Amino acid sequence: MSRSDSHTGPHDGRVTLGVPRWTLLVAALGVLFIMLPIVGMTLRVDWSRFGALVTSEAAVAALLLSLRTAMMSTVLCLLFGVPMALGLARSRFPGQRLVRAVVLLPLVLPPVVGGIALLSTFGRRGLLGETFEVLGIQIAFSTTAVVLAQTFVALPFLVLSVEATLRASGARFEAVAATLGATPGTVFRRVTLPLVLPGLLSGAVLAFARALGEFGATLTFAGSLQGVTRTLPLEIYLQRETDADAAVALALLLVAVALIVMVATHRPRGLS
Amino acid sequence: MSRSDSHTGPHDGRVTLGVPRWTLLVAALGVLFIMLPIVGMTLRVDWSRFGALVTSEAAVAALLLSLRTAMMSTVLCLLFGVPMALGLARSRFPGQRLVRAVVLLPLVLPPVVGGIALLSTFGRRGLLGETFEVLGIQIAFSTTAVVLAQTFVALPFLVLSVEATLRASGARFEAVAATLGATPGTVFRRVTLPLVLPGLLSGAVLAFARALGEFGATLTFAGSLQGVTRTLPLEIYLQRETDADAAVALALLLVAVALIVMVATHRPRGLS
Amino acid sequence: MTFELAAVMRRRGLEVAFTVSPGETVALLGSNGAGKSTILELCAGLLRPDSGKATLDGQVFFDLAAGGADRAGGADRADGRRPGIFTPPHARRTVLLAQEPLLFPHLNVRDNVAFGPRSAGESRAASRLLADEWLAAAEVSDFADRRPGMLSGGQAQRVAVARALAASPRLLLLDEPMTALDVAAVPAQRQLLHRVLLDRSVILVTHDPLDALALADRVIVLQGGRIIEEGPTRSVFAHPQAEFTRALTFGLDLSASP
Amino acid sequence: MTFELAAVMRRRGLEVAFTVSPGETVALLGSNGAGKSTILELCAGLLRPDSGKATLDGQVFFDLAAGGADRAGGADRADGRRPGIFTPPHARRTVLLAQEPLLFPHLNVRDNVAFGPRSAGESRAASRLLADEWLAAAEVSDFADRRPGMLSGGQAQRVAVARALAASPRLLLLDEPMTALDVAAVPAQRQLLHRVLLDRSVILVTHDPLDALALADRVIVLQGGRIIEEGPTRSVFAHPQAEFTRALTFGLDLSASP
Amino acid sequence: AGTAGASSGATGASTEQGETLTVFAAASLTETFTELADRFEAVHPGVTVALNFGGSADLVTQIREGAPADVFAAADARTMAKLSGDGLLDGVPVVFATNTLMIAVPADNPAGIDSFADLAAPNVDVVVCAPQVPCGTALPALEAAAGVRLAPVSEENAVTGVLGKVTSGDADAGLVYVTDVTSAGDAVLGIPVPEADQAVNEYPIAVVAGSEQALLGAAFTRFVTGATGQTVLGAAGFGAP
Ligand SMILES: Nc1ncnc2c1ncn2[C@@H]1O[C@H](COP(=O)(O)OP(=O)(O)OP(=O)(O)O)[C@@H](O)[C@H]1O
Ligand SMILES: Nc1ncnc2c1ncn2[C@@H]1O[C@H](COP(=O)(O)OP(=O)(O)OP(=O)(O)O)[C@@H](O)[C@H]1O
Ligand SMILES: [Mg+2]
Ligand SMILES: [Mg+2]
Repeated sequence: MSRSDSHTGPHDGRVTLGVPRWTLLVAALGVLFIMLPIVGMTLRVDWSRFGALVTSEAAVAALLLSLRTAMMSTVLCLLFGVPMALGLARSRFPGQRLVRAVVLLPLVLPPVVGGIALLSTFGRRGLLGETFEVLGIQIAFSTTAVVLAQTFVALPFLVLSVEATLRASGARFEAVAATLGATPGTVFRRVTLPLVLPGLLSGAVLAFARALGEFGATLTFAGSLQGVTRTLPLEIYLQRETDADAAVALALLLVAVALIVMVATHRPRGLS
Repeated sequence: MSRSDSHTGPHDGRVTLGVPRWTLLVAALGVLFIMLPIVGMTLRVDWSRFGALVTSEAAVAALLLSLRTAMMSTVLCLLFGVPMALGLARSRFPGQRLVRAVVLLPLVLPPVVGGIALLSTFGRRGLLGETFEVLGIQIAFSTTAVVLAQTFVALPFLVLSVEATLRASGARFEAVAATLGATPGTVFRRVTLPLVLPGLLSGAVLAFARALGEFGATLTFAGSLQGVTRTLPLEIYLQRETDADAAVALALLLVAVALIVMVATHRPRGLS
Repeated sequence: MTFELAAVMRRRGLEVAFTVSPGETVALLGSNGAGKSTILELCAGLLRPDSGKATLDGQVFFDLAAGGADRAGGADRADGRRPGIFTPPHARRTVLLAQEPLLFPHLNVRDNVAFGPRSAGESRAASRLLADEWLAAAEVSDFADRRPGMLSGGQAQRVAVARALAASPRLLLLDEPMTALDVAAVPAQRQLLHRVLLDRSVILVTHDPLDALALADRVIVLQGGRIIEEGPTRSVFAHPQAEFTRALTFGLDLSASP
Repeated sequence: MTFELAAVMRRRGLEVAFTVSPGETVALLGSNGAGKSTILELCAGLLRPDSGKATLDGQVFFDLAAGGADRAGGADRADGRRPGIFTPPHARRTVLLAQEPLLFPHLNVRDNVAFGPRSAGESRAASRLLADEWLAAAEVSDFADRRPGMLSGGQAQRVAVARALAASPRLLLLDEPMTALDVAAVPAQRQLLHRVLLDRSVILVTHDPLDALALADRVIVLQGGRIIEEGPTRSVFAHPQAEFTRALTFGLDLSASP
Repeated sequence: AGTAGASSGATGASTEQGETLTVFAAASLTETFTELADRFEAVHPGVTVALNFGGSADLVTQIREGAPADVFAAADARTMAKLSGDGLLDGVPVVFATNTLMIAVPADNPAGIDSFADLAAPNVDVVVCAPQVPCGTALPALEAAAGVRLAPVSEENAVTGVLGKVTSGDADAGLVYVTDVTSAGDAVLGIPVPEADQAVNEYPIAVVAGSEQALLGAAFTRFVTGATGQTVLGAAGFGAP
């Protein structure tokens, strides 16, 4: 226990329990397994060209587009995903397991296939294509398509995280709130949401990260045009065709952005 | 309430609360958004050739390889991921947030870049390449490489799900167990694990699904060699070069397999 | 505010019917597992009975016919759904103080107590003022800004009482509200409850005959999910019939008073 | 089995020192928030004091020097770490029965009670047998196969008592073990505890003077984290000094007995 | 080519019965090289040809990282040049096929395209391959030859991306190689571009440096450039070297 430990923040004299020592060793190995490749990649970067590479017009455009679309997708995921998680965790209806499985499907679809699937629905000749055409909306080749593709692949992450947290935290406090006169809406806003905040945050980070790294579905569904649909992963892929070093440099940029976003936003706290 | 509701299973007369009606509507929209593209894709399948396509030697080999490797990756993810989640959720150490962010990085790396990163570490010329070469082990371009690539991309899913559940369920029962004389190992096995089972299961399903759909990292790090490294997503990608219909048929096979696995295994239950 | 209840819940072996007059406080007595908490949860709307009917001042809380499976000649509906009315908890304006305090862990003590008024549509400021009044009444003002996790057991219990009372329910359901209170606090809390309960319909679960005597106009004694004894507190305690009631009142000498 | 405790925990305003002799039962009395539960959690190893020392029969539970920040001339270590010994809960063989039952929700009642013996290395069969004995002693054998979620409040409390006793601790820490029990059960439970406590070192928190009288050899009265009164139960109750103790024992006429 | 090394961990290892030749080939060669491998095995009993397909950048990365490749067939000269520049080739690459660009439109040709110049119309959605990838290599030359600049709505990373959007009808037209139109079958309609022969793309093949099967690799290379190879490639629409 360092001195700062015992004087600040959440350290309240409560003893940490339930972490056998061997798990820390195994955990360290796991962290190493993820960290080594990233270090290995960093060692390959040609630092003399790094600055020029990551500030090129194409790279900057791609990064901005990526950030913008990933943020919008995350918002959409939250909007739709939290109700979906609530429905799966709290209510019972026939076919629930099938619905849950369907919701998880985008996880397992290779992204390219996800893109084909999206084309078959939102494309000009897709299931809903005519509807959109009548409304004067063209989705394919637009930034909207990028957001849709990212939302499609990222949504299951949010749903699953939130659902698991909802199940683990139980419904006792919701019952108390209801007897105190809170309508279902109030219960949701003032009790359920704050209680699942840790799961919600980690789900949102997962969804954002997945959206930020999305490649296959975007390429297949939205295409690849600088400033419109060419996100950073697509730019990386393209760079790689001519200059592997440039690709690695851009990938490192992506890693850095992701790290910043995650360190800055991801602070779930327990409530026990 | 149907009659079967009130007489069977977990329905114990407790009233469902905290699910405002509008969330069900929004949730239904969300489900539709995921389901429609998959339906759309199904409509594109040329059913007359479907049987022949999915039972071709190449398809079967790819499917079996995919199932085998995804299973192994899931086991590895459980083995390393649960201790990692425990370390992140239950103990406090300096740099914890950075470690968490690093653990999540594979989520954000476009898979192709993940493949490059893995090559730069486990490849013949990578960080650890020489060590392995001395030991007579070649990892890259082998089935082992497929498993490593899948584990690399799937591990964060497991860690995050389990961590969120751990945080939501709190540490009170672990304290009780410790005072009853349970060693940290026993606490872990008999209290922590069963209590996070919902999160563990959904995390494992996430990891399995992600591994099953893994494409980019596998292609780059492991190559695409029938029976050895050409998993179903890679086979789909190749089929698409020559015959887009065949690719969709195979994708549908993947969807079916995933659905079966998920409906069969994914039953997290709350413990409240 | 007459409350009328008749409910059957087979899973818990419960079958009861009773009435609470306007402003009356009824004590539910009975051994562990007799069904006291179950009755409160049925009244609050957290449990749905197999059949029965409950109304408060004309508002129907539930009205459920017996399930078809058990009724040989009943008007069984083809789709197997039991027809009926069920009012959700929030629309009942009953408040349940459960056996555990269950304070919201993410709100501080004041906001916990203000939760009821807020849900009833009071402004944030008004709710907080109200909360502070109730916190003072329960003698826990000192902890208003703490998170519930930082309270002792008895402190949490008092906050839970304050939270229940602040919601100003039409029907108040109290499950052992004096648990975990120290001996010095009991008289004050009893007084607080007494004051509050005077003009409200209340169902109070307790294991303490003194609480029943001090607070309840009438007692209902349960055993195995049925009512075995019922009547004005003093007369039941003076001439206990059931064995449980005799054990409960043993040593209290009430035979002299009317 | 002498237990010696001296501990300071500033966050909770606690500073106490006392001893429990082998086989002795000490009752901790005091108002809500006096620090009773905190002391039990310190003994059990769930909390770490700022400084102090505790030993049971020679085994050091903790031995922590005061933090450097408060000791002007102390041997402050450069790295800011406080030196000291801290034995984790599982190695102490103390058992804490907390204010809430906290039964493991994923184990049935029997396995909850068998948890202690199992952790001590007993076989599964032997542990279950033992569990059944304790369940019978606590009069909850009927619920052995139920999940805790299906118990009433009092039933859960009894199971928690059985679980604590089944772990056969060297030092037993009981936080209001009689809460939620019905009046019919109290004498039996008191008897059970009495039998069990006879040959064990026990610290018992209670708000009921009758429990203290029936079960404790000695009482310690706390206020604001300090000991304000201490001595053999009968003599403290006969001649209470502190106001709290007077309120507690009001009506108990013990002045005649020695 | 089917079951090569199905159970062994590493690729390229000799099997007990005979030898394995590992061929890395551009994904666009999947169909033709699978057939060629079968035929090669037929005339070389005991030899198994293991095929590894991928995008050109994938294959270059893999070979650079020491993948056990014996032969490499690329989809354009530039890709091959990267490896020869690194000294990773054994000998000089040989061109074994050529390909020219063609306009692909949905079967019903909704935008009524019938010339390269039509693609420049403002309301026509054209998809092309990015100039960085082999399928886009020839486009700038074609644009120059035709004197038309395109404003594509998407610059794809692979020819499958172009074809996918044309077959789905989301794009009005795409520029792909003749062979791609052939393999896409009825789903798309090919419209020839007269200037295309001024922008020919060449497919080179070479034995990889350090290959343990250099002789067999050379034999395979000859097989591809030889009569059988040319027949198979020609049937798929490739032009002669
Ligand atoms: N999910 C459940 N929750 C609570 N009790 C249940 C449940 N399922 C079954 N029961 C049983 O229903 C009966 C009535 O329980 P209830 O909680 O109403 O008792 P109680 O009168 O409140 O007892 P106590 O004084 O111990 O709190 C008990 O026998 C209990 O075991
Ligand atoms: N995390 C915490 N948990 C419990 N008490 C805390 C915590 N933090 C601070 N406290 C304070 O420490 C003091 C001692 O609390 P403790 O729980 O030991 O009281 P107690 O004597 O057990 O009271 P009670 O009879 O109400 O259970 C109280 O004033 C309480 O508010
Ligand atoms: Mg109860
Ligand atoms: Mg306490």
